[in-house]
Amino acid sequence: MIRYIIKRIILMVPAIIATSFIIYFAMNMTGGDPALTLAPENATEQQIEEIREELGLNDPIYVRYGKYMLGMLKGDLGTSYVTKRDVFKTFMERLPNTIELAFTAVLIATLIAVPLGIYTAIHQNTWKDTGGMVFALFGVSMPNFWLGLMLIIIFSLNLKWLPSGGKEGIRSLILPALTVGMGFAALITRTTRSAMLDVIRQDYMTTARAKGASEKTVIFQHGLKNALIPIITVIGMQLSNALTGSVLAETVFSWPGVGRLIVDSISKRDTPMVTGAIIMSCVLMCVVNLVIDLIYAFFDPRIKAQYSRKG
Amino acid sequence: MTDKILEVKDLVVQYVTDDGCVEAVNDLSFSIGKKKTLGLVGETGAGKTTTALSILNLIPSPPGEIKSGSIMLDGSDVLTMDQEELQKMRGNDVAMIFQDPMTALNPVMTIGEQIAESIELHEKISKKESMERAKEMLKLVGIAESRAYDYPHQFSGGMRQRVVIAIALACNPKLLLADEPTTALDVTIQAQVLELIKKLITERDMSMLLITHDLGVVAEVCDDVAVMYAGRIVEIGTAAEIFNETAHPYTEGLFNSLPNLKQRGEKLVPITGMMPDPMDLPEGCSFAPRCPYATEACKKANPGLRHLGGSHYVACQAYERENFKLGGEQ
Amino acid sequence: MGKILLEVDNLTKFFNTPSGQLHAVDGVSFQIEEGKTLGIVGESGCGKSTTGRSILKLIEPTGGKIIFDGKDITNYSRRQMRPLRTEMQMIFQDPFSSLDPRQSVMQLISEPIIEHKLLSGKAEIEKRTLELMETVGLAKRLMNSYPHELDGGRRQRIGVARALAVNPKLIVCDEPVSALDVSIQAQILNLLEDLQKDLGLTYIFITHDLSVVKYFSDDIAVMYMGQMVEKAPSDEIFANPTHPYTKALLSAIPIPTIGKEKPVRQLIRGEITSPVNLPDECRFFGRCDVCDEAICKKCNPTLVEISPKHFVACNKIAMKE
Amino acid sequence: MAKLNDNNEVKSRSMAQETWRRLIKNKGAVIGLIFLLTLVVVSILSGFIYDYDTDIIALNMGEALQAPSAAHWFGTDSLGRDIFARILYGARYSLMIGVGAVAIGLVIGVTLGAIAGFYGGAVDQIIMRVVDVFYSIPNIMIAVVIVSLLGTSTVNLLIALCFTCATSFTRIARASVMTIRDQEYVEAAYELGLPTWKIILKHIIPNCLSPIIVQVTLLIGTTIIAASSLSFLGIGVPSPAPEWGAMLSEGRQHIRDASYMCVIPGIAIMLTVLALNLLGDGLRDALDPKMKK
Repeated sequence: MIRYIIKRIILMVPAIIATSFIIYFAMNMTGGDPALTLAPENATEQQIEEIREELGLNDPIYVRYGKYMLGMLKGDLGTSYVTKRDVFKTFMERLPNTIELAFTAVLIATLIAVPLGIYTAIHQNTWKDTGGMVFALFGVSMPNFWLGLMLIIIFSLNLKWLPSGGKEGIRSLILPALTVGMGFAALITRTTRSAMLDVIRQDYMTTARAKGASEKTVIFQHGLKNALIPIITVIGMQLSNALTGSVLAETVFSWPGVGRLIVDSISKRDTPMVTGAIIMSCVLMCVVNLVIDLIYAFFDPRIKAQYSRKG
Repeated sequence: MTDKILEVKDLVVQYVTDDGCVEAVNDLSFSIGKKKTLGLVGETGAGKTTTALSILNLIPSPPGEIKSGSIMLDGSDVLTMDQEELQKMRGNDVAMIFQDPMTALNPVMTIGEQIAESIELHEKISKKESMERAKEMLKLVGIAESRAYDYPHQFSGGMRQRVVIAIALACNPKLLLADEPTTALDVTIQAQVLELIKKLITERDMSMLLITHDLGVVAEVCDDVAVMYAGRIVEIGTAAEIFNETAHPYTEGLFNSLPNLKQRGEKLVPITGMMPDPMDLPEGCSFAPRCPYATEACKKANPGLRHLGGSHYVACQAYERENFKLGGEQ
Repeated sequence: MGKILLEVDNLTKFFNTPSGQLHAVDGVSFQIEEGKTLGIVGESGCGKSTTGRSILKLIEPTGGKIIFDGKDITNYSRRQMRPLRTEMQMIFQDPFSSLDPRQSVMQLISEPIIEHKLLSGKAEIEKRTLELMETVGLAKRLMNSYPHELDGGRRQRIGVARALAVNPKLIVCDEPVSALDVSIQAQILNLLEDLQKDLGLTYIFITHDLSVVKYFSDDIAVMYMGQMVEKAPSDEIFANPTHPYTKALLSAIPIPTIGKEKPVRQLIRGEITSPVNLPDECRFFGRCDVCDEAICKKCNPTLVEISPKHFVACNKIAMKE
Repeated sequence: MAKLNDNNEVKSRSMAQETWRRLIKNKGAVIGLIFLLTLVVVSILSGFIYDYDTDIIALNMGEALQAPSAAHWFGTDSLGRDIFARILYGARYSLMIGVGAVAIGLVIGVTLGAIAGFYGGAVDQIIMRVVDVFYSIPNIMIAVVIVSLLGTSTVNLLIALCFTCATSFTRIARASVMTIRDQEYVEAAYELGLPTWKIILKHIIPNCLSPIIVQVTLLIGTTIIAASSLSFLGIGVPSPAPEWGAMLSEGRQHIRDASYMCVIPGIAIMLTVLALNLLGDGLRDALDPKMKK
């Protein structure tokens, strides 16, 4: 098992190198000449050339990529063209906000969705099921940013209960977290329901009932435990999505997270910032995916056995 | 007190779906004596598994529904029990062995836990004690105690079926329902498992309802036999009566279809046609359309069980005719 | 002695698995005369299906020779095999998965005729299809039905009709009745027997059910872990089972009689393991009651003729001879 | 099963007919289907009713920011344009981008997925590793990056969106081809002597269609949301086109004084996607073999 984890971590290296390579090239090939962007309006050819030299733009691109990767090992992702600040530091400043939002949203979603999914599955084809599914259906059909706008209209403009944006204390977290969480909740509900429905039809459920186990034990002990893998998968995917930044919710609520950092930097053509932030997000996502894969092993002995064999 | 452990009377079970109503079990009556084994024989769709699940009151509902009838288990009616009584009964008084050992075990629990769960549910003992008991059960069915901490995927089909048996027998039930316990297994493994079941129920003075399509297995294990066709019992009696004085045309057809009784070169005599659609059973006797002895009368009314002597009953109108004998009249 | 239609010599098929090389079929040899039936019997995982599929070149054999009707087809490519498909056909085990659910009965049965251009013209093809449906006992009105509307027995009849459509000489039947109910089984077995008589077909009948083979086969070969352990004419093998595995297999079948004397059951212990990374010992060694550790653990026995046409692969018996 | 009795007249239904019969029994799916058909008709008709230059984008500052009334059912926006007309006219953008991106993604994805699933081995490994990388990155992020690299235009938006559709179809097509490939009827086709290409076209692809059809419906919905999200961020369909997401973005500026500008386009998006999801769920149930007995 431990060998498997080490192997997976080692395997992450080429994956990160490949992704960062693609991103670095894409960004630097299409971003236009940054020297022109950076130079003052009335700069001479000489000055522009100096800036190029200073930024190392005259080296061939693979040399620049090599230097960039070496820098990355030291936590140096370059300097923003716009703010002149260290990219890595900026990213790390924004990251806690994104993590805060992501975890709160996923937590809200899970707390609502998993019980609801189980409940609808148990009451399949009754009005309770239909009600739950209509909720989930609206949830997945609604554009997330629109839900955010609606929440602002209701709770901050009309009722004036909560702030409509920014980040000041716990109260400003509620609306963004609800917005992101509701979209997730809909998806998790649907996944939980269909996973539970698959499991409910299994023979071992009848075995458990035939033993004399109560319906509660049957559903939770035998049912849920077997349905967990797809549920964990979807929760994990939502979490890794949220960690790369819920761009839209962050925009709607002016939440100073990673997602907005990327979108803002794109619109300002801040190539080092965009490249750095996206590469860091990918690293983060790799780590989250690894953690989820390891959680699988915790719940399913078959997957654990598989890992041990591969390890 | 009677000497019967189980008495099923006039049981009717239906499955109601969008496409129509399936009459899975119709007016079913039979009983099992203490320490006796009854074989319930029939082909796919005859209603055998539904019968077994009804005894545990475990018909999946919806779509299934027990319409009427009574199932007396050692004097109390399973169909009127409340949830708590049912849970107390299941696994403790009546236990079940399922057909497919590959799917009957929970893949994310160790087999030790699964056996112990059964014991914990019915006896007030600690987790540790129940695990010890589970290990004893494993030894009893021929699996090393050390494997109690393994998961189902680490076992072969035959071994898993042994685990299923261990779960069923963990609380010393009075009645064992075995639903095609050896069908999914290879012949040599089938023989091992069958011997094991036979040995254990004799040792523990248990009764058994053995559901199978294999007349060979019935001959090996059962004291009494009931033959089912399209949700009804068409013939019931002691094994000797059914095998040696076969009375129902369907039972006769089953025997004639078996290749292993025949010498080379002799032709099999299959039953013509096929099982009727359970959603659209023919009027009168369900077997009439396939029956070589059927007359117009058979297509009108459903035959009741007729006593032939001993404990032998048959549901066939042909016996209204004088001197009717299978194979003889035609 | 009739003409030899198929000769299989030392056929092997190995699969590479994560845990090592799997000897699915390991040195199997036999011959079949035209118009006869060879039954191949064994439990799951013994390599009987792999043998059948290798003969039809659905699986590329690892080694050995397959000679069909005088031609060595061992190294035939898929393209070279194509014309031969009209001479050798297969009936599959599962009538639920072996028919394309999107084709009607008519399309299913006419597909081989159209593919091999055996007939041209819509009317001709339809006529032949209806003829085939009648041969296998499918009512004409089912022509436009789809497999999901039919029961197992009828589906298997479609499978038989498809195989017959090209007028083959050899049909490999891979457990053709094991998915069916007893009464339907008998219908299909009778159909296959009649067809053999009428059309002079040669069958390889693969099954786990000894009782079916006894009824059907001229010769029987018993397989265990990729190898043949016993091979003899049908009557001989039932009268004189010699290999300990054959004996156990025979006695394991529950006999549906009451009150009549039955042979004492010989249970064998343990279970079949998968033939991966095998040492050079008798493959039945771990489960055998009559084995002799000194010999059986050292040498994997080969088939020895103990009486005319009766071959057994057992060290103990070979020693006695 | 065993529905046919020898004495009964036979009424045969192909799988497609059977699916259709089950689908029209599903109320939600029927509602979704009707809504979508109406929407298609509306988006075609709106082209004849309204003139793009005069009715849709022409400024009319005199009537700016009027709340919904009899004259302007959905009110007017900050530039005095009738929101009702813009919503009807805007349906074509969402539909065309949704259908277009999914169609291109479908062709690319199914081809790649079928190759990966059918041949397996190294080809499969390479295709799937690449797809996995893109699949693990949130769709919206991929689209944001692509659009920002290529520049903002409707065509680039389409490219960005079909990219994520393609990865999703590749995964689904691969999985179902792998299942179908191992079915006995495919082996039976080989054994009949059919060449490989014929087997893929005649037996494998038609049997893989169910999950793909379901995915098409659901993905059109997801893509419509993604398209409007990008327009909302200002990198989708360029202004002044009446794309629903872009209208929402404009509405956001007036969330305090004209909240209907925020509410209405969102409802339009939601209903369209809801209809697609209802249809998709209905199709899934109708095609699900578990529903059959």
